[in-house]
Amino acid sequence: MAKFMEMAAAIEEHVHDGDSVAMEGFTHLIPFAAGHEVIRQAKKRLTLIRMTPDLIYDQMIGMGCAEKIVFSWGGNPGVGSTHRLRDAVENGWPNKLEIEEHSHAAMANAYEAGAANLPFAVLRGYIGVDLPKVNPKIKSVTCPYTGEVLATVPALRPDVGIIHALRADREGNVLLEGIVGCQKEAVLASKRTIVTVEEVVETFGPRSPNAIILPSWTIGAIVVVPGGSHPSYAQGYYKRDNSFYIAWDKISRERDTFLAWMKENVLEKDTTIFAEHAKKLGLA
Amino acid sequence: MAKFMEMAAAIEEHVHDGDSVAMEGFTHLIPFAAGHEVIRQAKKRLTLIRMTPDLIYDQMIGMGCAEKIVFSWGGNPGVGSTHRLRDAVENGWPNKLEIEEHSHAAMANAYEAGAANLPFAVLRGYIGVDLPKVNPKIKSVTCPYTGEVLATVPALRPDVGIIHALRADREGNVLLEGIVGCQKEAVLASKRTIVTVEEVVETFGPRSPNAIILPSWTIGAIVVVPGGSHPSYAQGYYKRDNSFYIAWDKISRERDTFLAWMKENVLEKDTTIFAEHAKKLGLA
Amino acid sequence: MTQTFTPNEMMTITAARALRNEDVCFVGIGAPSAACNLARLTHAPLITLIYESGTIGTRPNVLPLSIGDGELCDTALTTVSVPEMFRYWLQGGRITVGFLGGAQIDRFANLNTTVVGDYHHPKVRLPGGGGAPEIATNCGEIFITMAMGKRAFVEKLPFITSMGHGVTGAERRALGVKSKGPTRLITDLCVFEPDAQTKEMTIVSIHPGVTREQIAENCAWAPAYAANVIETPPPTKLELEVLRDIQARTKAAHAA
Amino acid sequence: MTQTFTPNEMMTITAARALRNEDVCFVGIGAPSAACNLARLTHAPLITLIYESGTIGTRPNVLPLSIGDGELCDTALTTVSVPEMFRYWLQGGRITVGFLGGAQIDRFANLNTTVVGDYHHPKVRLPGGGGAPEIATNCGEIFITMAMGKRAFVEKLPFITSMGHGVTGAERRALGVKSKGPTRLITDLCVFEPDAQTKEMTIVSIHPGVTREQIAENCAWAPAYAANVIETPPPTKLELEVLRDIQARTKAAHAA
Repeated sequence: MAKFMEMAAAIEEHVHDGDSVAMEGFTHLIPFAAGHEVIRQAKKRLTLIRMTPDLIYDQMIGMGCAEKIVFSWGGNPGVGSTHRLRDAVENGWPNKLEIEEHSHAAMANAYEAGAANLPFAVLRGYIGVDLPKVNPKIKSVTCPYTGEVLATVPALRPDVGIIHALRADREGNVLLEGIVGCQKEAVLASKRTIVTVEEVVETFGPRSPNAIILPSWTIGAIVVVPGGSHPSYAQGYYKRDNSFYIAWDKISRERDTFLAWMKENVLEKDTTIFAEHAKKLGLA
Repeated sequence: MAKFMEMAAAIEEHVHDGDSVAMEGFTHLIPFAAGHEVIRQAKKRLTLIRMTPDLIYDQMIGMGCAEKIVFSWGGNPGVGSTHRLRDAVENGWPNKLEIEEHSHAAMANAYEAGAANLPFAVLRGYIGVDLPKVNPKIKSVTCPYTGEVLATVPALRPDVGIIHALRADREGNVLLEGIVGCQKEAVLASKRTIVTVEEVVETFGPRSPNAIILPSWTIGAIVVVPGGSHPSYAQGYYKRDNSFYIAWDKISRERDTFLAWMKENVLEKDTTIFAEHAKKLGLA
Repeated sequence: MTQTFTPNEMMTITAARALRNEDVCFVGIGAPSAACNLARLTHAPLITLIYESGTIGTRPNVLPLSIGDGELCDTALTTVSVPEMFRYWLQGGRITVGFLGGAQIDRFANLNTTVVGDYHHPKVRLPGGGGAPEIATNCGEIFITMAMGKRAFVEKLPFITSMGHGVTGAERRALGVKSKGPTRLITDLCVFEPDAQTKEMTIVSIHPGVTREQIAENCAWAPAYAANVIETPPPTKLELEVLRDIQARTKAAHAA
Repeated sequence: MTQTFTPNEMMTITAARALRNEDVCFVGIGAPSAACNLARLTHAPLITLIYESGTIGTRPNVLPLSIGDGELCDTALTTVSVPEMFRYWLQGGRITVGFLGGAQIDRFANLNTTVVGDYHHPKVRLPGGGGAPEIATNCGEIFITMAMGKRAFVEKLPFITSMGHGVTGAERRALGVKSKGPTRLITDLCVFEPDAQTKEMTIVSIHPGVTREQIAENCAWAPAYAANVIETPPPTKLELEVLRDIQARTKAAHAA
């Protein structure tokens, strides 16, 4: 059964130094508030798993939380580079960063296989490209019926899965909607889970019979954080802060400006600032 | 793009003697009206694919449409036997019936693999049981990472997929809701497709952003048949006719009573009777 | 106070008692469905019931006739596709108890629901396995409920549809299966549990008024008895009332 | 009537023209997104646009900054999960046109968006492949849009992120890939199509006012020309208006 917790306690209980952590959300519902708490608690040597590292892992990498990253597209979407990720890979700052790189299709299949309790995923992919030459985890199987050789990747089974969702009900069931990425799979594939939500409601009320709901008993901790995915967004609550994504390019380009921003906006703040962001970007 | 058609024309165009046909719907939304039209057109030598043959295939088998059945549970749910299926398997009446038998998990995975354009599916299944001894299609692969041996089944890629859905919009997009079984997978795995629907609406209107919708360009023909899944049901339109499922046991037990019922209720009727059934079982 | 009850009611009520609030239960149709919903309506209101049609956390007011009646979807927390149900939920290892029945069972609780006679030339063609082969290995443990009889409780199965403890009792471990398999077999006469060593299903409790002779007459092998066999506590007034109530509602609904 | 336009506008408009009403298009961010939506708002109103974030049949009023802006979901026919998008829709073989860009391209339209320099000790670490490796082989055909320049149009790629026609032009067939691969490369100066025999990308059309010298200066290899090279028709008034209009709306929306 999911336990309603405060952010600091949830991260303390579920995220340990050296863990593999998947903080998912495909552009939508990225769990920034949880990421900031991981930074404040100065977690170390994490293996950070995410299809798109996005700003959340750029920040965590720049603050020295990560020793390895598993990813499939590492840029600032529509803007350019994730400079802290680049600085770590190109120059080893603030520490050397090991990378395990996949395609989107392979990562998505690897989460899917993890959720399905399979040891590996099969895909028609990685054909004629160089990634298998530099990532020894990409292997193959032969179809027992047709003889076709298909690519495989190991299932993802993170120690901790963290997502942001729209709302929980009093029983701790959690509802997602909109661009749902591979969040459900990330939760179901992980050993421990934290879900941050915009709000708690008495019941979900009238809804599609096929609404995407994670039952309470699939979740470890629920943390209520209005605005918890800013500068990403929460469908029906507030918009993506595209201007911040654009601004991040300048903030993150140099180590000094990055560190100053993190000090002022993360280290010296707490989870409550997210509600303020959300208010500014709230839907009419 | 989906083409709106009359039932007779749709079956004539898309279902040919000797085809493999998947008419899916897991208890809910079973495409009975389409099945009856296949019987009226006296299609022959079909390979009938369905997780649960249910009454629809019991009727088609008894009327001599099938030469093979691919299935995972062949009974009258909650009632007992599908007598026509049994008579074909046990006594070869009205003709010999080849069977290819799977578990539900394997069939569901085989549709899923078909929809995903993979040649086979992998599952943790068929452990310690006798089905692999009598079904040579069940094979195995070895996980390239852990060495674990897992079961495989070939992907299902039917010639024709036929489902019943709730409604289509004017553009020919189709919406499903409720117990959706493996209908989406069956459509996406099939070479040609027919979807029967309860009604056509101008637009779907307000709905979950993740509503289960098959775009028009994934569908061959759409046929409007109110009540088209009776005695199965359509969520929000009419209820499952459980009393008919119970009555079928007696109707189908003997060849005579079966043939008399089929003559009166299928051969001498047309698609319009389904609307009458639905009216009787309609929701308040 | 004399409370009369049928063997079938005793079976369903005993099965219901084995379920707990914290269970996530994969429910089959028939006696399992009645037992699971009885548990939910009596001592285990928070139990999670899942039907293979995709309905998760369902709370039917009437017992479904089929595994996919609309009632199951109407009262569920959510409904997922069947491929998802078998991949993420069953194979995903999220089910604590799988509830099975069958046409035939052997002393190691292997089940047959496929054929009587030769598979290719069957004497009786049964419905087949459905979800059972994977329920049997992917759930934390398995409860089985079946009425006894010499044609049902057989020395050797003509076909193993789903594995219990295997043909010798050692197969689960040998095949690398980590789940427990059948931990309870609840019949209309008594309750079996696997012996800790041999895994043979062993009688641990006998229903009120039932004799060992009766059991012997309804079992094709000589069943083992535990050192301490107790009498199954009879149905309580509440259990009987709730069960009869839901069965009456069900009958009325399906006859409509 | 003199209509002025930038090379970038010419590129986007030319790319848009290649799209048809009946296409199902897997759209990347940037120039591909602008081209696809321009097509939708001009000559191909029925085109189906799919973004890898899961949005199917989307009709954004403003160009998204990211591949998953809310605008895409709000205006979509439906939105599926990312595993489903890659399994059922892309790998499922349902996409007619995949639209790619990249940091570097070679004469066989292989693309690099991974690294400049050695993979393990990169000079420049680029974002990586994302959806591209599987888009390149699973879509019916591929359109590529990129601005020319000697650092982008290179003799030899340091890393093949997604396959075009392979390093010799014969690899698709050799690897059993049945889709067509890059059939059109639309740049700010000209349009390439693969030679029917060699599969080398060959210039078939030059944008108005552009010279062969200019093209040579912006390509690290000596590009092949088709027997009949035409002049690309200049943007129409409508095309330019619609493009500028959506770009103005987009800029206003993202700056807010």
